[in-house]
Amino acid sequence: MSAAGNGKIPELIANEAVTAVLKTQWDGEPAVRLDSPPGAGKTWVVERLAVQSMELHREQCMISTQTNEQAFDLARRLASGFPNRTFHLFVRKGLLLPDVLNGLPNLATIRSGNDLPVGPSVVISNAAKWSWIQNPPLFDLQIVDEAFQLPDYRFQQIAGLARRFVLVGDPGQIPPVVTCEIERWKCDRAGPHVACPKALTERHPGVRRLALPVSRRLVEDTVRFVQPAFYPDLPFTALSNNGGRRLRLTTPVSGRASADSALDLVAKGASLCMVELPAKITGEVDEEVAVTIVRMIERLFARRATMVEDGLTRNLDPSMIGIVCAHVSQVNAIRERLPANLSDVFVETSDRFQGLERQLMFVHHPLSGRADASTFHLAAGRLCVMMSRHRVACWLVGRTGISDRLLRHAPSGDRTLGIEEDSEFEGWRAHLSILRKLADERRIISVQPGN
Amino acid sequence: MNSSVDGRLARLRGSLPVDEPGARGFERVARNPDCTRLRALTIVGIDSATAAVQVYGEPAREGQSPFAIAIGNRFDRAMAENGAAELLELYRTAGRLTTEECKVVIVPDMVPIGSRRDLKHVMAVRQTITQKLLEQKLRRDPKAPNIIVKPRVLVTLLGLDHGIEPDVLVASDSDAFYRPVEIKSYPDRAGKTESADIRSASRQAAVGVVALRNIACRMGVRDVAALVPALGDLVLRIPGALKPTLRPMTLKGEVDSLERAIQEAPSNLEELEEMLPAGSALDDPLVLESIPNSYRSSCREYCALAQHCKQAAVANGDPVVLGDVARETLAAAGSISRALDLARGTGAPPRTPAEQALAEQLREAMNEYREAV
Amino acid sequence: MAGEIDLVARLLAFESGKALRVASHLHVSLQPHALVVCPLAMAGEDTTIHTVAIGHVGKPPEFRSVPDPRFREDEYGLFTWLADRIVAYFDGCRSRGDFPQIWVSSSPAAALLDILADRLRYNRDDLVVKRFGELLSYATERFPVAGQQALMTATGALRQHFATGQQEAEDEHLGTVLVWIEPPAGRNVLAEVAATELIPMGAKTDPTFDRQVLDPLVRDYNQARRKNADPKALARRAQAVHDVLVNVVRPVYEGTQRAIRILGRLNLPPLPALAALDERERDEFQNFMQSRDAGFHLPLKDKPKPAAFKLADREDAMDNMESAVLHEDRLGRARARLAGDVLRGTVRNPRKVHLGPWRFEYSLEVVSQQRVLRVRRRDELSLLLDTRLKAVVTDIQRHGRTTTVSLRLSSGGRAVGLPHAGEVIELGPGAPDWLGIIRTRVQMAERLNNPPWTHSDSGIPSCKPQDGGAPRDLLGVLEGLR
Amino acid sequence: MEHRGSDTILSVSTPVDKIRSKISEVIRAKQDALQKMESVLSDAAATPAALDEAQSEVDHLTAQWSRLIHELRVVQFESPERFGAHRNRAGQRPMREQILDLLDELGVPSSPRVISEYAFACLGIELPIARFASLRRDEERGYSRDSSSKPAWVVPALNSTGFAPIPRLVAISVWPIERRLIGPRTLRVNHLKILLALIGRVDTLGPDQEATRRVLALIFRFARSVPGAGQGVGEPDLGRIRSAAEAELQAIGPTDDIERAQAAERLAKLPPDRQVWGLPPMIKREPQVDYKVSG
Repeated sequence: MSAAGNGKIPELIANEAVTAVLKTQWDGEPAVRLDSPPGAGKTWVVERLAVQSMELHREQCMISTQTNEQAFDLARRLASGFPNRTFHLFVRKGLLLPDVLNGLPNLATIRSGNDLPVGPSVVISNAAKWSWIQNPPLFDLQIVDEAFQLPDYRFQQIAGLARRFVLVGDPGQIPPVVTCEIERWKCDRAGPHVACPKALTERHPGVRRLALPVSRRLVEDTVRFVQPAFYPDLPFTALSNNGGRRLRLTTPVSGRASADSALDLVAKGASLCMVELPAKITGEVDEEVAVTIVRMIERLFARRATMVEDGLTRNLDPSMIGIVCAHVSQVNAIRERLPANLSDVFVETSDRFQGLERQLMFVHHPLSGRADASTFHLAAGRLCVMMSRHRVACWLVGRTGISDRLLRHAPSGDRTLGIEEDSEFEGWRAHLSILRKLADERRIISVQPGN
Repeated sequence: MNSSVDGRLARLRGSLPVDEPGARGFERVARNPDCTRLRALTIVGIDSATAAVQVYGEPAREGQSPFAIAIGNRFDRAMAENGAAELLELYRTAGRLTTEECKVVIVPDMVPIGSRRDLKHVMAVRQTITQKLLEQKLRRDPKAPNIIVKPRVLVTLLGLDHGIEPDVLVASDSDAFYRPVEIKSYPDRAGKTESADIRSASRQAAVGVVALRNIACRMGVRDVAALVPALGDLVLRIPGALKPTLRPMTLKGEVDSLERAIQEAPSNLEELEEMLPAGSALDDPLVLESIPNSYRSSCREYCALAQHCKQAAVANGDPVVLGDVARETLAAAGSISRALDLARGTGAPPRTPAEQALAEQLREAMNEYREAV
Repeated sequence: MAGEIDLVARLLAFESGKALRVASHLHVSLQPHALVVCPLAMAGEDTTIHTVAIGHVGKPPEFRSVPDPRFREDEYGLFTWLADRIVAYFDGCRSRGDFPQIWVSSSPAAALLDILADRLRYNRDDLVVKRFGELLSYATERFPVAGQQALMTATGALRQHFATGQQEAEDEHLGTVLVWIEPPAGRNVLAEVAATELIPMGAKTDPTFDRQVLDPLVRDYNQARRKNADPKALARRAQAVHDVLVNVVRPVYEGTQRAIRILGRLNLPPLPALAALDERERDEFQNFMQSRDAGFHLPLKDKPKPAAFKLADREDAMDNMESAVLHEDRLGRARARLAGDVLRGTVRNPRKVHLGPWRFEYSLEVVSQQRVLRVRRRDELSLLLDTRLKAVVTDIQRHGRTTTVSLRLSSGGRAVGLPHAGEVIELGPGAPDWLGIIRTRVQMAERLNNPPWTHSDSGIPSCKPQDGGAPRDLLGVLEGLR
Repeated sequence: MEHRGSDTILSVSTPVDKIRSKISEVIRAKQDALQKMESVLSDAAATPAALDEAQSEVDHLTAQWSRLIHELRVVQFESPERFGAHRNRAGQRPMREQILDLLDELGVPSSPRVISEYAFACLGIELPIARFASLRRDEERGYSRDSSSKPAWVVPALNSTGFAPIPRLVAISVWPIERRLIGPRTLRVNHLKILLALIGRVDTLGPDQEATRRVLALIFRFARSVPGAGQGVGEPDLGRIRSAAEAELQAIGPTDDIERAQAAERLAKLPPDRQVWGLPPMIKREPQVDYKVSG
């Protein structure tokens, strides 16, 4: 059993951390910033905070998410997890709800601000909707989910709705997207464009900061790669050790197709490996990478793979597989080649993959086939999202020559006066540490585009 | 090893004199790693401006306006005047130095250029004085100065010693070692400051960090990275006044790329010698032209050969003439004329799948463009 | 893949040696009474104007320079001279209820005006200069906002309409862009561009010119002034400096005027959104002048509340400008189609299901051959032809190159009616909502009138613990509530 | 931005015929520059640089030519005025004496710029800084020829560690040793002492308003870096500046005095000439170690 730090088993450490977070509400902390690594059960904590606030403290609690999907997902988990407690989902008129929500008796949908529940209650909605509320009541607690994707000027518009706050989010992911010119606030570490937890801690250093030390999703082997590269100052371990989750390939392989050796590597217990095609500069759209990914998935089904997860064995199903890319054009190139029977495979860009997870993941490496590495492709957050979505295994697919493209890279990114973070360098360091570790542990398999 | 390298470098320089690059020239070694030509010139000790004029016969263009030089000198002098009073005030208001930490040494005052016979001697004396002061600090002697103006430190690149003169070195009594300060007379306009100015100032400060690490290593310090972290201060000017502003900067990216360039230099020298016919030197245009370059749109910012490389790129239709995005997207086609053939479907049919995809993409864009205009 | 159209346009421009038009409509509103300002600063002296050429569109320029801008009195003389013209122009526009428009050659010139405005508006010893700084601040504060019409750069405006055969960075030099747009007959355009690049068109004089010609003349003037030679000699030396500088700034002024003429001669239909943009600019100008009369301060650093308002304004302006170009400019539409923001395809089995009295559910499928599609489940798209019709994507199926998108109408079913099978339609983001920002500002004002503690520098409020301690096994208790 | 013109005073003392000969020279130079231009144009193999070179040469000479014409007109029409400002004002006493008096007033080793600013502020005398370098060499030569020929010499201050001379800080040879020594903190201590000397000097200026204004301006500039001097808030008063300067001096002065006293003892052991002119710094050859990148 992989003991962490003080020798306790990860399950215990995880529960202790969650209890500590829940206890802050008993001390009445005005604001708590909870940094959580990928798959550490952020939503699990949000659920308990909400139920504790409603049931134990008899308070009015509001939850703000970034998008409607996240609000629906949270509402479904709360309503199905606590069948005999009522929860409220606050959405705009005419918004079509997914049918899975209509079947939940204890989930009430509110369409306008003045029929908000009075007395102890939990109301879920997205941040934009909350900011348009008319003459709102003063809630006792506001929980902000995926807080690192909320820019500070939007949080400011909903911060007046509650007395206390808990900001929960993953610091390693993609920062909030602000498209307009921000030259007026670039040097302000608590500027309106900054992620709200960072701005809050910058403005009030005294705010209570906690972290979830255990990732429920990632296996030990992946954490060994992801933690040093993306979370150098947020140490965490994996809940389940390598044995707990495995991919098994029942039928042996007839011919020796090299793509299969990558599948065998995972079957032997590796959770992260890279498939490299011959070096070539291809710009954004790379047909051969798309073809290789689709063929590997077909090989998985041809060899009748099964999934072992915490003692439960299931046959591999297309809905268990996800493919993430940096650009929409790459997503379309892959979708174009996916056969009809694999249409349930979820193919998306990294921005859209935030907050989701799949058993198996295929990653179109953002630097594959590029002539030079720009700040966009080097962004550590993008690669972190791509490499932390899988519960069992993840294959990086790209062209050879990425690491020496990195070694020949001169930092040309823009610097800001007085701001420490140099996102281009952090990204460059993360990319290089991942590739070096993969190479050191012989996790890189070169493949010919033909097979 | 040192003398043989000097000989090889001198042979490669041919008739051209060695230029003392200083921080501004030295950081060019890490600027465009793919450009072997610029790297060769910097390693061998020739400035790109000298190469442009002496080798390619281009009119000398690189020069600063006398007014800019005047304001730069006046600002430098204002910072060093009266025992660096302005700098002391700046670091006191920033809380970096206390009233007691006011120990200042101004190296140029001790060895002014005019007072000695020749420049080489003056530089050697300044180097010795700086060496003594740094040793004093390493011994944690309480009398070690907090501010050293215009010290002179050596950076060895391929055994060739380049004299680097950081504007100022600053350290409080509790600091383990000094931190380089880059004084620039650019106006400090916070978010609106020219990003090209910040980039070049940070790079020059990074050369200061590398120089300090180099001299610490010579003084027997084992873990130089811990002693001299990749940090530097930028002192810029309040717009419209001679008053300074202090901007501490982390320089991890810049220092790292510089150190990598230094590390690869010996292997680069071997490559260079293998690439060139025996006995040839860089002062001959044909030889320099034979060394591959890699022209980018940012070359204009720091390299005097940019104009020449652009003409060469135009001559053989290199897509980079239309910008970096074009270079990457049209990489499969290789040249502008080939890209146009693919777009129009004229010329040889696409040979590789990549060309096929690019042809389709360009044809689609061409039709949309024709329709819409 | 972003920018394919521009890439192809640049390829064709490079081949033909002439810039190509990349806009079907005029994207900038050319105010007939606009003011062209071409300032030149002394190298290194960032907040000075050595010489300036100023004049209305189509009019000859007035020149004014100071022998040495480092002397405060001469410099303030020039600022006052400039202030008279700017104040007169701004007041004229205000009385007509119109908005002023200032044209400069390129972004370095705009940056020079910006640094001057940021400093002069706080001037304490000369009210006219202070007023000049304040009025200039209107143009420079509007400059970063998308779709603004207050401070226009000739290079920026030309780049919105033309693609040249050179790098993006080289388009910053107005001279080279003009050469690409109107190449001299029979001359190699690249040689012409290389020669033009030497003539300064930004906001600074050429270093070699400084060293050989300007510096000696300025030095003579200073020397004469120090020996307080008689006024005649001083004036003669000042005139020498003035003549030399005028030859430098005149081509910049003429280049800017020529750029405006070129845009005018295109006689492209104006972008329909320009009417709304002008309206927005008029409101902004009136508000700006009213707050100046009321004496409100123009801060350099923003507190969280004003910063929130400004960022919300800029985001709204950016979104509206992008959707305006997509809806109203054919090339903008083509770009969006290639990038996959617009879905274009043929309609298949449109259905109209009767749910109840007066309530129908409309649904349809669109079959598209587009290579790249950015549309996703739950996205809301509107019909570009008639944006009243809105539909939500319910499912996307892709087989090879054909993608089948099933949609359900969320509004406009009755008003616009269901498109019939086989028809080719285009769906994309909604039309620009020019009045949305007013509702946003009202709502934000209401939400932010007393700033929460998280965004003010009052300290962190004290903890108010719950009465009664937490149960020992908190997680167990919560499990029990299931 | 306040600016007092450039520093070096160009003393123009060329009578009319001198300018005329210069103009003819320029005309001849221009003629052969034009010939060179023509030859460059005619031969096809000339590189663009050569053409540019010739062109800029012609420009340069034309600019010079027009300037000299200006000069000629100015000199002809104006009454001949004796240029060379610094000579008519400081005419009566040689510069050396004046510097000795000023150093006595300042009381501490000072840089040429400070002495020149002090002289201009208090006495309205212009002492060009360029002259200090030649003065320094004359003093050294004079002393080595016959050290007793003058009562006091202008000598460089000495660094307290190693006793290397600091040419840009001048002192008087007759001063006691510790007063001519510069320890680590001495630059700051001297700066404060000069500030206090200036404040003391204000009320001795009497009715001369112009001098008072100049001295006050100098005081405010010197006081900028003194904590608590209260710059920029309302009308700064000398009392607060004096007490602030004294407070800082109080904090760092004693340690500086002790350091200089200890160094003075060591210097006293050296022969008298070295006590005045210090020891030239040794050049150390450090070992050649190639720099290995850490980590």
